[in-house]
Formats: sequence, C-alpha cells, structure tokens
Amino acid sequence: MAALMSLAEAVADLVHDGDTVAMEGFTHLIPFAAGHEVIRQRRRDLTLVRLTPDLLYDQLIGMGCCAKLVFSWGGNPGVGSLHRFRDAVERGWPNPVTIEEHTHAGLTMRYVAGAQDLPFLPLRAYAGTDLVGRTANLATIRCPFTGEELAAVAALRPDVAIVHAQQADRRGNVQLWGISGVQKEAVLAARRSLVTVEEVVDRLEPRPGAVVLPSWVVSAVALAPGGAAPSYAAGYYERDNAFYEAWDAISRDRDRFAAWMAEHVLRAPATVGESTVGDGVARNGGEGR
Amino acid sequence: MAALMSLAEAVADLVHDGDTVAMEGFTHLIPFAAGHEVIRQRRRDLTLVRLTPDLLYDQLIGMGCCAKLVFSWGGNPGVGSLHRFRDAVERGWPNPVTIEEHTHAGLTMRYVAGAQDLPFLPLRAYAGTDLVGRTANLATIRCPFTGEELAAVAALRPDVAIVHAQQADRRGNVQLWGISGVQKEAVLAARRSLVTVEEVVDRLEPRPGAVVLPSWVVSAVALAPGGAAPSYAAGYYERDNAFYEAWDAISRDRDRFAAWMAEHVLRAPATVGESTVGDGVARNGGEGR
Amino acid sequence: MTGAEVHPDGAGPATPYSPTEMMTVAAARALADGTVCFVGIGAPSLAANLARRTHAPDLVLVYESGTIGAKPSVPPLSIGDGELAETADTVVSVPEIFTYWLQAGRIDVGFLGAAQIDRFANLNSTVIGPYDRPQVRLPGAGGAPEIAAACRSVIVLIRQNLRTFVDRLDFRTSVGFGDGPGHRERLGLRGGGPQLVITDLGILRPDPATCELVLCQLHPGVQLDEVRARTGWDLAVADELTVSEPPSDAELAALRALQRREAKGSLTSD
Amino acid sequence: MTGAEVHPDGAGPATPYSPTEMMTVAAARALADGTVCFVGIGAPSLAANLARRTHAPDLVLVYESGTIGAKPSVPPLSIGDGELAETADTVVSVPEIFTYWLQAGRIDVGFLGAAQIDRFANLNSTVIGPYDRPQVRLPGAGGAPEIAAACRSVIVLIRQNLRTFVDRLDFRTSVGFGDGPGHRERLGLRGGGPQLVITDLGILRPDPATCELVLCQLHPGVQLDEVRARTGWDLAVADELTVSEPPSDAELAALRALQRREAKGSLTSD
Repeated sequence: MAALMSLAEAVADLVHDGDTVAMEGFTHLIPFAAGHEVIRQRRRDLTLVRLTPDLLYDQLIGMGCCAKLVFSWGGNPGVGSLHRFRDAVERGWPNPVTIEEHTHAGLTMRYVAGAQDLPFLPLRAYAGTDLVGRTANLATIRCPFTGEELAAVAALRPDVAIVHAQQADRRGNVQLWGISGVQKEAVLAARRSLVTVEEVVDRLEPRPGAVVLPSWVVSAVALAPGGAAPSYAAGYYERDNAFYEAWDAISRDRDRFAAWMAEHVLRAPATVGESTVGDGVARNGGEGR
Repeated sequence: MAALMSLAEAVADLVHDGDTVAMEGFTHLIPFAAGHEVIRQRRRDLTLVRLTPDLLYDQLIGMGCCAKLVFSWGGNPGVGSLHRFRDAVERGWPNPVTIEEHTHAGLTMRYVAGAQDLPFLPLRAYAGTDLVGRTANLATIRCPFTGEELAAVAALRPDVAIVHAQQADRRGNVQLWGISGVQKEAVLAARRSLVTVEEVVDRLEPRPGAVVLPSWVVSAVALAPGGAAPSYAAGYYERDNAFYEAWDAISRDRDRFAAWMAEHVLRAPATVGESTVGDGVARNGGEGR
Repeated sequence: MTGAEVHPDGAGPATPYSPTEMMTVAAARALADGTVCFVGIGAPSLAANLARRTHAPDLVLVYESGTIGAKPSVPPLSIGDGELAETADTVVSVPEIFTYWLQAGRIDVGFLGAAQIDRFANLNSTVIGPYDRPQVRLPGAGGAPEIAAACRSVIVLIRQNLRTFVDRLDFRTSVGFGDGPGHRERLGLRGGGPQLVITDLGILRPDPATCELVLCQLHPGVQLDEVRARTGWDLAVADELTVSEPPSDAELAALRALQRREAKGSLTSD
Repeated sequence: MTGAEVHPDGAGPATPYSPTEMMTVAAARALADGTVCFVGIGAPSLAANLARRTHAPDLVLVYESGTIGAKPSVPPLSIGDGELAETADTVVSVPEIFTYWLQAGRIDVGFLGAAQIDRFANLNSTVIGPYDRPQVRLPGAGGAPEIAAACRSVIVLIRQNLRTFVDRLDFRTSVGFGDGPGHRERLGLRGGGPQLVITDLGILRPDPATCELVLCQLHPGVQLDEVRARTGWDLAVADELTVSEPPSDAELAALRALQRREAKGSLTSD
C-alpha cells in the first residue's frame, strides 16, 4: 500500500546516493517537483534513466547529481540542445557523466521487460546503426522458429521510479490520463516508486485513456500541485513553452545556471519531516515560470 | 479504411475455406452473430483460434466448420464441458479435429508477437508441464544476458480476426469498452479483420477503458445489434446465463444439437448482397435466448 | 458440489452445513486481509468473495479477464462478468494481466482447482486417459500453469476421492512441486507453489523437506481412515492432526447470501 | 530556419517566400491524402499539418508520444503537446506505439531530420566528432532508427551544406541504404528506406540500382553548381533535372497561418 507522505519525506525515504532512478513522463507530467527535491537533498552518484532527458535532467546533471545517464533522446524539445547535458558529456562539468544510449524503442522495451520480470525482450531495432557494439544491455538473439536475428535488450529494474500523476485517492491509488508514455512500465519495473500528484481526491473517477496504478504497487504518494511545471498536466495546466525557450539562455552559461538553480530550486527547501500532505510541497508548483 | 458492409457480405469476402480464423472476446463481446454467419455460409477446414473456445466454437465444431483448434481453455464457463468439442476430440464427430493447446499466457503472447510483427516472444510459462513437447509453436530460448532459459512462442498471424465491438463511427473507426481481452492483438495480428458492432454512431465518444481500432487497421465493419448474445455487451445487454446453462443439455446430444442449430442458426440466413448496413443483420441478435 | 449435511454436535454453532460449505469457508479463512488474490470462477471466486465479506474487506481480487481490484456484489458466473469490470480499480488487457501482473510476481495467492492432484500437488486439468485418445477431454490449461508457477503461494481447492487424489496424473497441466525437492527451482519457477490443499475432508500442506502433501487437519466429523481410503497413494499424516473450526453462523449466513444472489443472477440476467 | 527570400520572376505566384518555406511546402506535397504518417516535431510536423490543411485532409498523423490520428489546430512545439492527445482518435502508451504500430509496419511515411546525411541517406543525429570525445553532442537516436527501419517509406528533411551533406558520417544513427544495394535486406529492415530527401536547395531520390542519392529537382532560383558546392561528395544528378513548382499563394497562406498560431501558442501557453 502506498504511504501518503510529504515530498521531502518521500525522497528522503526512497532515493539514496548511488541509486538507479527513473523519472519518467513523455513531455507530459514530467516530475519536476520531485526532481527538484532530489537536487535539494543533494543526492549524488545517481544513475539517471529517462527516454527523453530534457530540462529536469539538464538541471540534475548540472547540479552534480548524476554519474551515469541511460537515455534515448536528450534535447530541449522544439528548442535545441541541453547545455548542461552537453557540458557534462563534452567537458565533464561539473563531473564526468557516462552514458548508455538507446533508441526510444530499445529503452522502452528495457522497461517493459523489467515490468514483466523477464530478463530480456526481443525487438526489431538498432540493426546497422553505430549504437551496436557501443551500447550496453544490447545483444542479438535468434528466433527459435524462423532463425531470424533480432535485437534483444536487457530488462531494466530501477531502484526507484518517480512519476507525476493528476490524482490519487486517499488509499494511494493513482490515476493519470492524457499522454502516458512509459510511466506505468517504469513504476512496475522499479523496486520502489514515488508518485507525486496534483491532488488527492476521495474517489478516482474513471477517465478515458487513464492509467491506474493500484496503491499496492506504489511505495509512496506525495501531494505536489503544479509538480509537473514547466511541463504540463492535462486537465490542470498547460506547458510553459516560453520557459522551455528561456531555458536555452539560462542553461548555456555555468554561472547563470547555478544562480538560477540557487534562486529557484535550492532556496525552496521542503524540510524533511516538517511538512504534511496538503501544504508542505505545494510550493513546488509554478517554479521556473 | 474499413468498409461498412453487411455481415453476410463481410463473411463472404473475408472468410475462406481453409483459413485460420480467430474470433476473440474474453467472455465479453463474443462475436456470436459473425460466427453464426460463418456456419450459415458453410465454411470448412478452418483452423479456429481462440483463448476460450466456449459455446460459439462448440457450435462451429459441431457444425463441421473446424479442422484444427488452437486454444488454451475449452469449457462452458461456470457450467462445465463443451460437449461438441469433446465429441470431436474424443470421438471425431462430425469430423476429427486436431488441437494445438496452449496456456492463456502462451496463446496470448502468440497474438502479441503477431501484432508486433515479431517472429516470437519469450515468456515464463509451460516449464515442467506435459504441454512441453506436445504443443506446436512452443520452444525454449536462452536469455543472452543472464543465460536463463525461458519459453518462447511463435507469432500467430491469423488470416482473419473477427471481433464484436459496441460502436463504430461512419468512417469505420471502432470503439469497444469493458473487458477487452485480446481483441486488439487479434485484429492487429491478423491479415484481415471483421468487426461487428452494436451500432454505428456519428462520433465515438471517448470512454474509460476503451480500446479504439482506427478504421485503417480494420478490413470491414458490419452492423450486428445483439451480435454478442448470449454473451454480453457492456452498456447494451447482459450475459444470458440461463442460456449458458441450457446449452449443456442442448449440446449433449448430437441430434438435439443439430435440430437446435437448424432452427436457431441455419434458418436465419442473411443473404449475400441483400442487406445493407442498418437492417440486414440485426436479426442475428437475441438468438439462443 | 453439494454433500451430506454435517450437524454439529452442539459444542459449536448450531447451523448444519455441507462439506462443500466447510471447504469454501476454510478457503476463505486462508486469505488474510489485504492479500492480492488471483481468482478463478466457481469455488475460488465464492471463497474469495466470502473472505471479502467477512474478515478480509480489503482483499484485492484479480481475475484473469483483466479486472484488478474487482468488488462484485454477486459471485461472478464467468470471469468476464460485467460487474467485475464495473467495480474494478482498473481493467487491463489479457496480455497485460499475464505479463505485468501475474508473470511479474505481483500476486500473493492464486487459487486453483483440478480434476486430478498427486502427492506433490501437481495438477491435471487437461485430460483423463491418454492425451491422443482421451477418455475425458477436460477444458485444459487456461491460466493455471502460470498461476501455479508465479503466485507467491497457491491454494488448491479439490474434492478428495480416488478419482481426484491419484498416484500418477494422466497429464501434468500445472506444476506443484514437480518430482519433489528442488524441482521448482530447477524449472525456474519463481512462486512458492501450493502451500495449502483444501478438500471436502480436510486440509493438506506440503512437507517442507520432502514437498509431499501431508494431511494436517480434518474437517469436523471426518475420520482419518476415510481420508486414507479416498487418497490414491500412501497418505502422509501430521503428528498433530487438528480439526477445522466448523463454519460459524456468520460465515454460513454470508456464504448462503452470496449463493442466493449467484443463483438469482443466473436466472435473471436477461 | 530562415533564409533569403526568393522573389518569383513573375511567371508564378507573386508572393515571395523563403527557402525554408519551399522545403516545407515540398514536404507537404509529398504526402498523399490518407497516408499514415509518423511525425516528429519541428519541420516535419509543420509539413504534415500543412498537407492536412491543403490537399490531404485525411492524412493520419501518428506521433511517437502515442497519439494516433491527431488533428492539432496549432503545430505542436513538443510531441507530447496536450492538443495532440485531445484531438487524437486514440492515445496509446509509448511501448505500444513502438511495437504494435511502428515495428509492425503500419506506418506509410516516416519523417526524419538529421545533423548529417551521406550519399546512401544514412543519418547522424548522435554526435559530431568522436563518440567518446564529442565535439558536439547531439540529442541522439530517439525514435529515428526504428522509423528509418520500419516505415514503408521515409522522407528526410535537411538543409544542404558541407556540414550536413558529408562524405562520411561521424556516427550512423539511422540506416538509409547502409553501404549500398542489398544492405537493408541483409540487416532485416522491412521498410522501404528513404525515398525522398528534401533540402532547401532541391529534392534528391535514391537511384533504384545503386541506392545512391540523385539530385532530381532544383527549387526555383537554385543553380546546379551551388548544390554541387554544398554537397560533400561527388553528387549524382538526374538526366532530366526538373524545377520545383514554387509555393502557391494558398500554400504560403496556410503555412504562415500555421506558423503564426505556433508562435502565438508558444507565448501564451500559460
């Protein structure tokens, strides 16, 4: 059963230095508030996993939380490069970051294999690309019926998955809707999971296209209204496109980045144990606008 | 793009003697009307595929349409045996039926592999059971990362998949909701597909838990109100449990079975080309009550 | 599924009950509250729904039709009954239920029935007689082999007699402890296997060392000799054989109310 | 993504347009109505949405975020923009979009961009310089390798100059025709590969025999020498080199209306 706790408590409980952490959300429902709490709690040596490391991972990398990045597309969607990601990979600042690089399909199936508790899954992918031989957790496998050779990816079992959803009920059942990406797979593949939510409701009203995570497969639920901003939460708020564009200039320079993070993320600490569901973490919403 | 046509035309067009035909519906939305049309059009030598061959397949087998059955559980749910299925397998009446027998998980993954256009998928299944060595399209495979041995099932690509849904729109987009079984996978795995629907509507209103099949992956849509009876169609009518119980006695005796089929199925022909969407096939509903 | 009524001897509750009712009540009692339970139709569904109405209101019922957290008011006649979907926390596809949920090891308890069971709690639900020349063709595997393989623990519900408790299965549909100690591990099965076999006569559990079923408990009024006579092998018996608590009035009332609703549902579904 | 405006010489439509607009219009024209199109963000999305508003109202737009049949009123800034989901025929998970839809070969046309392209239309979107000591680290593969592998046909949109049209890729992210004839087949790739490369200078198509890109069409006002000078290999040129029809007033109006809405969307999303 998911425990309802404050975001600060949940991150303190669930995310440890050296963990493999997947924060998912495919352009929608990106768990910014939770990622910022990870930054505030100064986690180190994380292996960060995410199909689309965008602004949130740029921030985590730039703040020195990340030792290794497992990903398939690292950019600022619709804008361009991730400068903190590039600075880490190109120049090792603030620390060297090793990478394990996949295609969307391949990394997706790593999660799916994890969620199914299979050691691998086959797929048609990677053939003929220079990723072959350079990317760990990628192999080939021969079909026992046709003899055909396919790609195989190893299951991914993060220590923690962190996702953001629109709603949880008071028992910790979670519902999210709209573009749902690989959030279900990330949570089901992970050993522990944290779901931040826009609100806690008495009853989850079934929605078209909703993904429901029963309370008993979630470790903790934390209230974090606005917790996906500057990405969006369908039914709650829209994507702050202007901030995505502004991030390009903020993140290009190391000092300006550091100053921005100090002002907008570090100076908004949610002290462990201090806050309770319903107030302590609401502040995370709306930052970076 | 799915063509809207009468059920009789659709079956005449899409289902040929000797075809591999999957009629799916996991206790819900079983395509009885379409199966009855297959019986009326006297298709022969079909390889019939279905996780749960229940009353509809008992009827198809008893009427001599089936040469081979690929399945995982053949019974009258909540009641007992399928007598026509048993008569065919135990005594070869009205014709011998060969079987390829799986577990639910295994046959399901055969469809999933087909829908993904993979030649096989691995799963944790069958190990230690007497199905191993007796069941075709089942092999073992070794994980290239861990060395672990898993089961592998070959992709299933039916010639035709037939499913029943609540609604289609006028462009042939299909929506079904409630328990959705493996219908999506069956349609996506098949070379051709027929969807019968309770009604054709101007616009599909998104529903919680709905499966949507875009028109461009469906071959034909035929109106068949009541077409899942005596199973049920969520939002339209309930399961006729009394008929499932009555079927035990009707089907136990060859002559009584033949007489019942003559009266309730054969005598309700939908002539090819005669009917148009909106009337010709409505009669199929409610039979067997 | 009815049997001769048992009349308690006055020490316990006064309501007479059938051996089948005893079996169902024993199965319900085995489910701790909060357990995630993979349920088939018939006796298992009845037992699980009885538990939910008595001591285990937060039991999580998962049906192979894809309904997770179903809370039916009537025991379903089919695993796809509409009410399962309507009352569920979520309904997923059949591919998903077998991969993300069952195979992934998320289920605490799986219920299984069978036509035959052997001393290692292996089960046959496929065929009586030779596979290629069946004497009785049974429905087949369904979800059973993977339930037997993957659930943390399995409860088998089966009536006990010489046709069901056999020395050698005609077909091994689902693996209990295979050929004995270590066999599940060699097969790579991840669940704990059948920890409880509940019959109309009593309750058996696997010996932790030999994996063979041991009769641990008799239902009230059942004699040990009768159980031995209805078992197709030389039955192991626990040193301390206990006797089941008879169904309480509350349990019987809840069970019978469920069955009345079930019977009504089956006649009025149109 | 702007360029010097082209002023038609009076024979065609009167509205001046940029090379980028020509490129987008050419891409839109390549999409027949009813085509099922896998769309990325930026130029491809703009082109597909332009086609939908001009000659191809029944174009089926599939985005890798899982939206199938999306009908956005504004070209999305991100493949996950809310309006894609709101207007889609259905929204599926990312695992499903890559397996049941893309991998299964259900997509007619995939759009790709890249930082580098070679003569066999292989693409680099991963890195400039050595992989382990990158000069410029690019976003990486995303969905591109599987789009390149599985779609019935691929359209590449890329600006043409000596940085993009290179003799040797720094990294092969997505396979066009690999090392030449037969290579796709040997790799087991099922789609037809890049059939059209649209640049700001003209249009290239693979030679059916050699698989090498051949310049087939120049955009109005572009000289052949200029294209050769902006290509990092000895460019093959078709015997009959045609000239693109300039963007019509209707096409330009529709395109600019889309871009105005896009710009507005990006400023007022809060």
